[in-house]
Amino acid sequence: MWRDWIPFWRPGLSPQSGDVDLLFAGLLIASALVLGLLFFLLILFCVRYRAGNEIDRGHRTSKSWHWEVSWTAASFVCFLGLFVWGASVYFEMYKTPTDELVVFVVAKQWMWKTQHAGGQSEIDALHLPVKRPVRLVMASQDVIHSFFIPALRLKHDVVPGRYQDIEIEIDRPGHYHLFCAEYCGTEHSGMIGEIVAMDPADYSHWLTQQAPASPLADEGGALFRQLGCSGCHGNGSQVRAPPLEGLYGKPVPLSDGSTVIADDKYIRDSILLPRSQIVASYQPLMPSFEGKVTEDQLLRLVVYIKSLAGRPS
Amino acid sequence: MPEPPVFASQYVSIPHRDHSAELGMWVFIATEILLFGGLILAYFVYRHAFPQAFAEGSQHTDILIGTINTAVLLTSSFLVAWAVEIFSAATAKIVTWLLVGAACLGLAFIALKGIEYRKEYHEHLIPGIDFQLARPLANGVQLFFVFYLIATAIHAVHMLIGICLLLTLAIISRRAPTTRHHTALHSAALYWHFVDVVWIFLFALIYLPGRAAS
Amino acid sequence: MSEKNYLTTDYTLRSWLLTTDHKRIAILYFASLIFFFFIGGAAATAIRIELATPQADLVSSDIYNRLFTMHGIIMVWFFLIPSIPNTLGNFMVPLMIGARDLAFPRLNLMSWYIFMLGGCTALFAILAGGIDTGWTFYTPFSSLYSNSYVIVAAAGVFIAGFSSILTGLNFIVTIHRLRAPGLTWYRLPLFLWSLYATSVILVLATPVLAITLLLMATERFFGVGIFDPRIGGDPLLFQHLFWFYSHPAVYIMILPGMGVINELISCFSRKPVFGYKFVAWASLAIAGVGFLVWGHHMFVSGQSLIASLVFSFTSFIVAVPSAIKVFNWTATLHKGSLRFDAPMLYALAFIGLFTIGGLTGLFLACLAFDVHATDTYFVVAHFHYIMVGGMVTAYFGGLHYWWPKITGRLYSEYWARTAAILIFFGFNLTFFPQFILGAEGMPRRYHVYPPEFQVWNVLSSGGAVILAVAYLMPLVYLGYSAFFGARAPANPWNAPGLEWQTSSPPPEENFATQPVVTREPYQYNEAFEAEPQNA
Amino acid sequence: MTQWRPPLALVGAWLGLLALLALTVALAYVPLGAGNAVVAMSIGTVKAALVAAIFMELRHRNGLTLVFAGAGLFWLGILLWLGLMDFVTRT
Ligand code: HEA
Ligand code: HEA
Ligand code: HEC
Ligand code: CUA
Ligand SMILES: [Cu+2]
Repeated sequence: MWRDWIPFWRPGLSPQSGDVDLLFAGLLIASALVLGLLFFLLILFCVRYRAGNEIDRGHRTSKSWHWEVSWTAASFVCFLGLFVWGASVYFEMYKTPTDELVVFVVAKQWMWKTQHAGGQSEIDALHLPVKRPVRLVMASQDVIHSFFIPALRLKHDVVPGRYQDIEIEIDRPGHYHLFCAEYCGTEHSGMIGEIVAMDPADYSHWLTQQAPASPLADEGGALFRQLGCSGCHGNGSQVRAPPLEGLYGKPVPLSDGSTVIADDKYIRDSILLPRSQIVASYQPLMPSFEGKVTEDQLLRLVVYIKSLAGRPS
Repeated sequence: MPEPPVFASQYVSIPHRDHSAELGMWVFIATEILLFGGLILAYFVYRHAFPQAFAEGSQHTDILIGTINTAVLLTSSFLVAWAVEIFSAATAKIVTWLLVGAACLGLAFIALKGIEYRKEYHEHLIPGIDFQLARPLANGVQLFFVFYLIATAIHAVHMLIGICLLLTLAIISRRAPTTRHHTALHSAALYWHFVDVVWIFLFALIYLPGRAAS
Repeated sequence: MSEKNYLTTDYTLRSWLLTTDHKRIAILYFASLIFFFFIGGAAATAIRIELATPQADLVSSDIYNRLFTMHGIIMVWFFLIPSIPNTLGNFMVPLMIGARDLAFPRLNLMSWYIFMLGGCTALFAILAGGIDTGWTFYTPFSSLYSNSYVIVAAAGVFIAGFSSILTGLNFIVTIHRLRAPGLTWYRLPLFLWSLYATSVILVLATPVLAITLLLMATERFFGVGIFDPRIGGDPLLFQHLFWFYSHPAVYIMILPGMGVINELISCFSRKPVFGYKFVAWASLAIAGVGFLVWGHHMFVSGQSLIASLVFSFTSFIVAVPSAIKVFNWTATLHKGSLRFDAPMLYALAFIGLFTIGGLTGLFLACLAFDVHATDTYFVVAHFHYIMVGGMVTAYFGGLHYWWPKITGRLYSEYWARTAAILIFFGFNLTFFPQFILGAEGMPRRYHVYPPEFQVWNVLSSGGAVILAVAYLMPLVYLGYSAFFGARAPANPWNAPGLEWQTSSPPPEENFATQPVVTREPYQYNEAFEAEPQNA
Repeated sequence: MTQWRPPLALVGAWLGLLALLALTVALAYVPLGAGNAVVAMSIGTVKAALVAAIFMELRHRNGLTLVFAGAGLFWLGILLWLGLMDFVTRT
């Protein structure tokens, strides 16, 4: 494979990372050509036109514009090509994730906490099955971090105050680096972990081996009662609050006339900033839970509300 | 006008010097526009994100003081422009009084602003020191007030600098005003008008939104 | 011979500290910048020594973080941004346009004092315990979490910003208003075009940095503020504001260098710069378009896809004028009569290193590749190639070129060439391996790293030591020449620029009589060479 | 008799500014939906233009000064345009 020809560059491990490698090779070749031409000319001129050398210096090019126009145009066309190439691969990498298999990632100074839908959680490690697209839902507890897997040529910042999701897929089983790539304080360089890609069978086996924590949705349900959400949103409550069954993924009409889809971000915002989007025909009664729930708990609440999606309201 | 050798040797004439000074002042104003520009971007970003909260926050401000202050500032700008226009040895007295008047209006502006800050403090609307708003949209309102306080504080600092400039000029050009004083006054006036323009926009951004709703 | 010049008019300390002579102020800046360069360089050397092994052996992570932060802050704001404009620019602008001084000499002096105040504030922040946010001050780490002297350091940068603004303002007005009779825009040396473009950026971008730092410091001071995610604030807003300044600022850090290169290339190939007008307008184009590309620092931050797309596109556009310049410099060599004095060696090194840095900038502007490369050593290598390989090299080139004019003395050509070559090799050894590290995925700002990256790191650290020695050499031989060097003639390079028409060093009033310009710039033709130049 | 009276243009501009101030405050209370913001900003712009043209004497100035005065605004436009682009097009 051509990728192996670049000595220091280990081949990427997913369809997109192959594309990035190809792009890198393209960029290298383009620059090698430009640099080759430039250095050739520089050396040629330096040797031929050195002061002591008797050589014809007459007939200098005085009109320059056709040269200018041609190299401007040539560079521009090259640049345009590179731009389009880079952008198309970018769109492929950051396309909207499918929802097949979801893993939650919480970043905090200075560790990665990952949680599988079944409730298994890990620290500074992430086990994944190979050849399956996995959606990572990431949140940060404190400052900006960045989730970086060099082998996949993939990276995304994790910014506090919002969810970020990306899709990853690994082709080959193995152990790969996970780095924090955004400077986040003292132990930034210690915020590293390991991605373990496994065959699906091994992965299922691994899942069952993990401490049988109660699944996230159940924990979320417990929190839902504990934090008093059910007092308003439960059946037969005194407060008129919208029922949350069947909510996830549906369009929600808001009091300002607009409509939003009830996705993770919307639910998160509803809990933290309930007044920013008021459901049509309801009063803005819900208190903010900002500062009262951690990112971990938020994740569980979101998962719980998601799990209500199938139920009739 | 009496004219000692007033222009430095890098210039060839008085107009040469004056035009250079004016050009310099305009470059400086361009700089100032971008200084406030950063704040304005922040404002629009959050107004886009929290439209209702910004409308609500605006209603917590005192539009009466805001409007009076705008009028005060416009008037003082007018006085300064007037002073620049009639500047000459013969009118030195009037010019002095015009400048003192403008500076006093500036001080009145600051005083009113202080009253407004005090009021907001008592209403617990100062983020970082005392912000309590149990009501809806608290977060967006808080962002609004962060913007409001920083923007008006920076504006007030500009005002204070301007007031000092005006008073200094009032004192030094009281007698024997020269073309140098005129140039200095002209530059100070440009600055003062610019501060006025900034306020015109701050007024529209801070006091006016959300009035119609209630 | 012993006429009074600007150095000998007066010897008291007072006459230096209260001078309004642009030449003396330039010297004041020289002295201050050397100081800051060595502090920044010492931090860099410490960083490199620490990174020679994968473990933490020299310093703790807290110290390491302070080291690279101070390195970045000092090098960017207290060395590279003022480097060429405030020293060579300050000295040469009035001379090159045939003026007595800058338009606002007292403002110029004030600018130096403000700069020193900012510098001392920053130094105080270091001495008090340092700052560990990275030179980018990203919130909410800087505003709410960092445990260091963020406000003090930010205040230092904030203050220094005003010095930048005043310098820019002064240059703009000077170039507009004080040109000698006959010196039309198209007769201006290209160095001045590039300083003009630089000044535009200084004036229009720096205030945004000021307000951004102010907002950040307020947030830190009050524990709540405009970027605070806990109340719905958006940390990305900080990044937008910061890069609105800092991307144009990288052009502040290269345009003056490009300007110097024009002077050097044409002088040492004895030819006018090829495509003068294109090069001139390319400077302004870089300054203008440079304001449209800042979002390329945020491709993985979570800004919208559309924004990424637009910023990537504009980043490619801004490379076009740079390409124009590189090609024009190369074409200038064609059919010239090339001499390889030390300044020319620097100029040639600049072209090569800048192009490598620029091309890798294109890699980063390429969206998909940036996702992998951002925040790795690839970026570190990219910007050192441009800032150190490009700008610092140009600075040294210009310094050697104008040294006889500034000090009235000649330096040792032998040592100058040796140093130039040593710098070139040390530089490449230091920073080329970092491209490879970055491509392999080593993140930047890492104090300890997985052992597989060690080989390239060791090479880089070795290079850094060579580089440090090489940078010390000019200090020695230039310093020696300033006091004991042979007297320089008025025009040692036989160049046509106005600055060479007056004696070396120039008298306090620059020119005995007001020069009048009748020629196009860079007229190194045979007729000119034949004329005796030191009349 | 020395000329100390303010030129008519100045007085006119001053009165005009005060009138516009009254107008903008009054209009702020008229429910126009999104129109309120547009009206407030437009009147603000007119007021600023008055100050610039008359108090700051831009109407008497040559092209160079106008370019310098416009540059700040133009760059402010860039900042707002590209800065807001991200926030408005986020999904
Ligand atoms: C003087 C400083 C300087 C200069 C001039 C530049 C110039 C350029 N920079 Fe660089 N850059 C920095 C300093 C500089 N940069 C710094 C300090 C950072 C990191 C900040 C941080 O995070 O700490 C950075 C980071 C940085 C990034 C973000 C990386 C990341 O963090 O993810 C990007 C992305 O687009 C980028 C791009 C560019 C481009 C396209 C140019 C262009 O202007 C380059 C144009 C020049 C050329 C292209 C070469 C000549 C052209 C030819 C010979 C034409 C022929 C070519 C072809 C036909 C292909 N730079
Ligand atoms: C603007 C100009 C500039 C300049 C000139 C330099 C010059 C150098 N830089 Fe700098 N660098 C930056 C700007 C600059 N850098 C920025 C902006 C960052 C990012 C910071 C951040 O992440 O926030 C950075 C980051 C940075 C890193 C990455 C740190 C990290 O991410 O963990 C490294 C690592 O190798 C490095 C190395 C060097 C070296 C070896 C030099 C050499 O060229 C320096 C050579 C000069 C000397 C060596 C001076 C001579 C001094 C002596 C001889 C005294 C020696 C004495 C002792 C050691 C006691 N720099
Ligand atoms: C005091 C009563 C009250 C409590 C306690 C409460 N809510 Fe609500 N909630 C409401 C009301 C009223 C609304 C509708 C108005 C609005 O959108 O803000 C609402 C809306 C919501 C929505 C948006 C629903 C939709 O149809 O779009 C979600 C999601 C939600 N709440 C989740 C929670 C969670 C999770 C908790 C506990 C952590 C909680 N709520 C606690 C009263 C409450
Ligand atoms: Cu987390 Cu760096
Ligand atoms: Cu950039």
